[in-house]
Amino acid sequence: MRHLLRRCGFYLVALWASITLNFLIPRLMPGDPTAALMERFQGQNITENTLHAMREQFGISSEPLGVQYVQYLNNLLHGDLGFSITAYATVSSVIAEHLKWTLGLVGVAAVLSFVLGTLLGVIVAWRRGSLLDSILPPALTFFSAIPYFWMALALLYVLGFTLNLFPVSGGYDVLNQVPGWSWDFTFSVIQHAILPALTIVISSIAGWTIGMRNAMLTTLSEDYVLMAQAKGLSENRVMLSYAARNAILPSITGFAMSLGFIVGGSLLTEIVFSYPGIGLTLFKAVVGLDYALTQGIFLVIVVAVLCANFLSELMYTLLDPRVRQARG
Amino acid sequence: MNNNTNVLEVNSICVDYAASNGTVHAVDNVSFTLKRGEVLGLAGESGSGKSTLAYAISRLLRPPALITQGEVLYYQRKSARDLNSMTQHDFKSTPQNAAESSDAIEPVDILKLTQKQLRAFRWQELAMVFQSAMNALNPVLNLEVQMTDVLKAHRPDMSKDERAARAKELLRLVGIAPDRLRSYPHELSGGMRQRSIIAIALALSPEIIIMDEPTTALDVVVQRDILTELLALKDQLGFSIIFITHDLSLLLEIADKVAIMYAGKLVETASSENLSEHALHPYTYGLLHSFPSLHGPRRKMTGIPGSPPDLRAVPPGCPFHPRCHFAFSACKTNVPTLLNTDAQMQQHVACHLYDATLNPAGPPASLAREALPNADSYDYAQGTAMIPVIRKEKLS
Amino acid sequence: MSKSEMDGEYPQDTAVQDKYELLSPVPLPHEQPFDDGIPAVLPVDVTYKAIPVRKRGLLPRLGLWWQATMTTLAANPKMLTGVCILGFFVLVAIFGPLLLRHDPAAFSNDLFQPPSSTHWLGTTQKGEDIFSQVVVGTRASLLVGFVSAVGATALSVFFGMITGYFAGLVDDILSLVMNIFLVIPSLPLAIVLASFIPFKGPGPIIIVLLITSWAWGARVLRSQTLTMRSRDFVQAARAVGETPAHIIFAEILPNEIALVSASFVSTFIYTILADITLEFLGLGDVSVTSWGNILYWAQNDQALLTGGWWLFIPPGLCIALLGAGLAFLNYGIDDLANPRLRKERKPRPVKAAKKEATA
Amino acid sequence: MSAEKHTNGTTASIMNEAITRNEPLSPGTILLEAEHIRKDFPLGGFQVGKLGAQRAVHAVENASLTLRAGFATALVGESGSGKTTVARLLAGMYVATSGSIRHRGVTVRARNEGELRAYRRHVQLIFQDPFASLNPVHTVGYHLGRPLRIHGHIHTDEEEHQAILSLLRRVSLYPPEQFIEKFPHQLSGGQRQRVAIARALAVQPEVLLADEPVSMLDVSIRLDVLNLLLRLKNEEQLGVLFITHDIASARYFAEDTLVMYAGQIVEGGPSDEVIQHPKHPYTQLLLSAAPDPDRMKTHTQQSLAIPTKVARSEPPSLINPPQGCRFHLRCPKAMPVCSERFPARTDLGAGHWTHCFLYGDESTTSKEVAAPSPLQTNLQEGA
Repeated sequence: MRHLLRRCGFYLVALWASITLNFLIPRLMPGDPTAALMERFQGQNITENTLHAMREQFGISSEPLGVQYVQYLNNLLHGDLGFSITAYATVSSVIAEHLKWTLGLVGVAAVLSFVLGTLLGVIVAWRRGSLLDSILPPALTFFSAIPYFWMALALLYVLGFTLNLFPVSGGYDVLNQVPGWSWDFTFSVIQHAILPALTIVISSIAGWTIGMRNAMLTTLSEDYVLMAQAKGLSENRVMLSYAARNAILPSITGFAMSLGFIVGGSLLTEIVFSYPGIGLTLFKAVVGLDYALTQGIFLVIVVAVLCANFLSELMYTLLDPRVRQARG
Repeated sequence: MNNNTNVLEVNSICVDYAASNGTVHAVDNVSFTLKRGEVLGLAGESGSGKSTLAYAISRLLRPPALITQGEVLYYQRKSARDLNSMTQHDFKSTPQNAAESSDAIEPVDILKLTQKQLRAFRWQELAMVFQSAMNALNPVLNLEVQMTDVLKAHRPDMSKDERAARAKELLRLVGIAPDRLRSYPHELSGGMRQRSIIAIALALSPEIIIMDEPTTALDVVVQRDILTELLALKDQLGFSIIFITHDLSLLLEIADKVAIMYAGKLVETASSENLSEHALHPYTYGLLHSFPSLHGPRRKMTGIPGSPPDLRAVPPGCPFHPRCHFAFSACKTNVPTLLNTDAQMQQHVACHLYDATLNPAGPPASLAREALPNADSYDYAQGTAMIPVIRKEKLS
Repeated sequence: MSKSEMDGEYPQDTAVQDKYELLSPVPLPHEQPFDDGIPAVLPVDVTYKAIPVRKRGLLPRLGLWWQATMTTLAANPKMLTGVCILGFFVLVAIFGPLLLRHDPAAFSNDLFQPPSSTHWLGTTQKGEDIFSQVVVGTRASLLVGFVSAVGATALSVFFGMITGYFAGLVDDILSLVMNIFLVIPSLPLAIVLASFIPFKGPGPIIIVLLITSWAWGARVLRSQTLTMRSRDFVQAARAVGETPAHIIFAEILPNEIALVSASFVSTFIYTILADITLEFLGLGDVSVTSWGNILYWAQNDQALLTGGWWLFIPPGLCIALLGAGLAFLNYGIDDLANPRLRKERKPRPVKAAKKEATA
Repeated sequence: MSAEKHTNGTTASIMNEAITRNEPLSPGTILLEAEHIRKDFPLGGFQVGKLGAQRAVHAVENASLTLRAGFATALVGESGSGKTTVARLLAGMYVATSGSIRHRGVTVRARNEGELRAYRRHVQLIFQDPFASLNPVHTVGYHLGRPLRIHGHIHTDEEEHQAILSLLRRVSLYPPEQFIEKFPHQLSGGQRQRVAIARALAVQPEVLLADEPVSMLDVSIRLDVLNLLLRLKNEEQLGVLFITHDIASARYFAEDTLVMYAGQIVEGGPSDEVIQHPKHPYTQLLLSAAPDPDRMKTHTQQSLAIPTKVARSEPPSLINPPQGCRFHLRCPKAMPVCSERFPARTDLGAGHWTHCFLYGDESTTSKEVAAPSPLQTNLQEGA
């Protein structure tokens, strides 16, 4: 238990650090971001009120830094992330609207890619030297080197645009469907999610497969695997309970490390497919110089990644008795 | 128990490793037999092929290691086996075999078993105890799982409770409190880990247990404890042991018969009494004099000059000749084979010194002499009554 | 048992000056010299593996190094693939722009043309030649990625080794910072940072990439240094009186070369992809010709939805090819550093033998 | 700094064929003394709610030993008994928690790198595993050249070359020219250990601390390396601490033997005395457990009951060691007093001594020793 408490502590510190980083970025940058905004929204619907709120948020304020920091934390505690000028709504409401799309898409795709990739890795390592083993890893390596957004563009062009198998943009069929719990709507959502999910899976699966393959090869030369074979256990038992069961541990640590990359890639995927998630919103905010929204989204992403990391550590603790007890 | 029947017969087995720069003969034409209830010691330095030989017998070698020739005959005991294990999981699929009720024992070549037969054969008839107990236990499964999965695989008709009961019984047998059943390997001390591996090895009451340096990593006191108990269990359960180690002095104490390996070849086999009293091969002789003695006058010892050869560049002729004080011209060209020096003593040696055609003068006098000093200067009555001398089963 | 007695009894250990690792034949233990007619022959003609004496001087050494590199590459197809691909792109980056027929920035009348003999990879909506753009863009993309990767690797070597070797408060604080940077997703952070920097161009992008990419390598190196620190050869170096700086950089670092290279290559992959991604999002200087900006303009002009696949494929394939080359290089390094992954691995039983007998 | 004072004789070394000390030490000179040294390793991490009592590994307790020129002292014990820690304390790699180390009568204080280096000029460590103690990326020449340079024994490349050659000859690596450019992986185990010994010699020390120098080597080449160390000890009058788990090789190698159990030195004296007439129950246990081919002949059928207390028990954890004599949990002759405090040293004559209440204790009366206590008999029966 002590181990988990310590990790909890670490994640709280990491959370605090990213909040502080978020607070500091606009304040440490040279120049006045609002000036750029004023230029851009000259004479448009920007009231003195909004401007003031914005200045406050970016630290263009006469208050000392410490006071600003306390105010910032206080606002955060109340869920106040500021006001979005592009969406013309509070940042929290904008995020609330789009977060579910991303969580659904990225969550499913990342888990799918982890499971599939790890399984492939197990099989490839077990059938070492087979045709599969000599073809799959290099092929996957090639795919993994392709940036997400380009993979998205390619899939979109081939499967969506040319072959017309899948819809090429959006989260659901905006023209014909009303959001709600209907079969048609659900089907439409799934149909729209397939291409982006495929992009994420293809781009991220190689890491898991190759990582798991290497971990398996290391484990396979361990004495306990040899002993399991000497015990006359069935192949599946040796492969899964002895080899894979140990080899998966580094993969789970790797999951935490790679999640940041997957999330980053997913943002790009959303942009290409105009998927109504956080990524597209972030892109719009960046292009529209909507600093409040940019920051808010960044914070949400960080929190989500930290949570996922913590979950994967929990899982690791469950799977590895040495961590569970020795330091628990 | 019929002590004089063979349980295992290894006939001219060869193991090669395919390396990028040529083939390595890790085990070269090795033959020996193992009798029921016997402890056969296999001694050699690193690279002598003793472990490879053990893995070859149990067919655990992986590529690029390859058994290029030979046979490993296993003589199955018919009467003593409990029926339910034999009928359902007989690794021999030949039907007439099961029907046969005579006492005639028909050997099975382990190297010819199919994968399925092999799985049934393993652990049921031949179990292994690996060198490092830390590495041989799966770190993420507890003892119970690792003990019962072997029962599950070989005795599917056993119920869950029976399996757990059997596991507890086995732990008790090797001297571990049964409440450690749920422990994970990292929670056990080195000695307990090795004991639990022995417990797993005993799970199906195998005929043969191969032990690959089972106590090298342990301290002498713990090592002595475990070996004492192991030999007691051997007497009680009647299995045979192939004991692999580099520690010849330990082997002489516990083994009935000792085989010495050098550079993949068997250079001498003898009963341990014969070996310690008159080692024939110069290498064996040198090994015996590489262990300082605990008592008697202190003597200058020199060991064996040089070091064991690289298996990729084994010297021609007798592989030991560059280090051998007695080498003569034939040793550089002719590869010696095992000679039976004395039918009665059952001592075999692969050395040209004992080949009357090559060396008509006969073996050097110094080699034939009693090699070890007498132990009379040691006062056993004083202070050494805490640990028993390991009992050796005499060859009848 | 007194000392003088022992002295009398113990002759010196003896040695012969021949070319073998072989001590002279000594009388067998506590026996008189052996004489029963058989000559004790010393096998002078046995050839052990001859180890060539290393040549002195720069050129012969370079020659040996080159030979060793070639042998390594020949034995390691993954690495060979990686080196070839990387070498190709480096050559294009250096010499490519000199050999072009078209100015990459020049507009022409051939608007939005698919690939043809005049324009090998087609043209943009403004009539720019895409082949020229891709070739010229190689230099910018490679340079930004390379500079950031070198910087980030230098940072991670420095922080990783310092924190790994010296325990204590400095290590605690630095590793905490390192771990925090590890869990904060780097690409979103890079996007946010780049969007807040008021001026655009390669400089800010390099800084952003440096900030977001040093921690990974530092952590790997730290944990490796941590285990190295307790290794016997490091302890032995301390025992003969080496200074910490010498130990870190002359004893430990050379042992981590594989790890540093692997870390550099991974960082290089990250920085190139991140650079292109940031440019694709329009966060770079869009007037520079680079792979990312080609894609940015293509996306900006809705090229794909009008069927202009030739705008996307070339830069994308280049990126994928380069990335795959680097990944292969990395797997190759991994194979070298981790013998268990090698194809010709000896199975467990002979491991001890190999350790002893390696020549 | 104390060590500096005493180096004047040896620092100004003159190069000659074989690097030798200017003034040979007279045999028997006391070189290094450790008195009541103790080492606790605090366990890392925050110890929340431990009320200040830092948990620690109590690796060595109250260890005293003396190393003399031309003599070897063996330190025998199981793995984890703290014998390596003693060597590293003496080598200046760890700082003792308490107790003192004296080099030629002057207390050693290594407060900084410079002082430590000055001390290490006199005391060198040989590591157990020659596969690990040489840096795989450096040549033999580099390994030997560095200490020569650091300690100012050489000044030119030519001097370095000659000095390295002479070192290689001293450790019987022939022909030395062939070894200079070799990398560790091109050498066999025995050759590596010789290089490691040569590296220690390059510093020109007076004391060698050999930490299981042969236990990782192949059986047949162990004696070669052991004999090399013996020769160096005798020819150059080095003081040697020989650490081993094999009590037979202790007898072979060393004039004196100390037996260590769980961080405490329990018995010591001339090797033959200790080994032929062991007094401490632990020494007796160790001796009876040591492999001994001779026993086969003399005691073929003899079987003695093993007290279950000894069997199936293993050395205690050093994080929370038992109070008093740490062996009392496994000792068949344990008395109540054994768990209270560690017995003082009892001299048994002929330089043989032990820490055991069975043979008296300065502060206990001798009647406790005379007859076995009722408890003791109970224990044996209960077992």
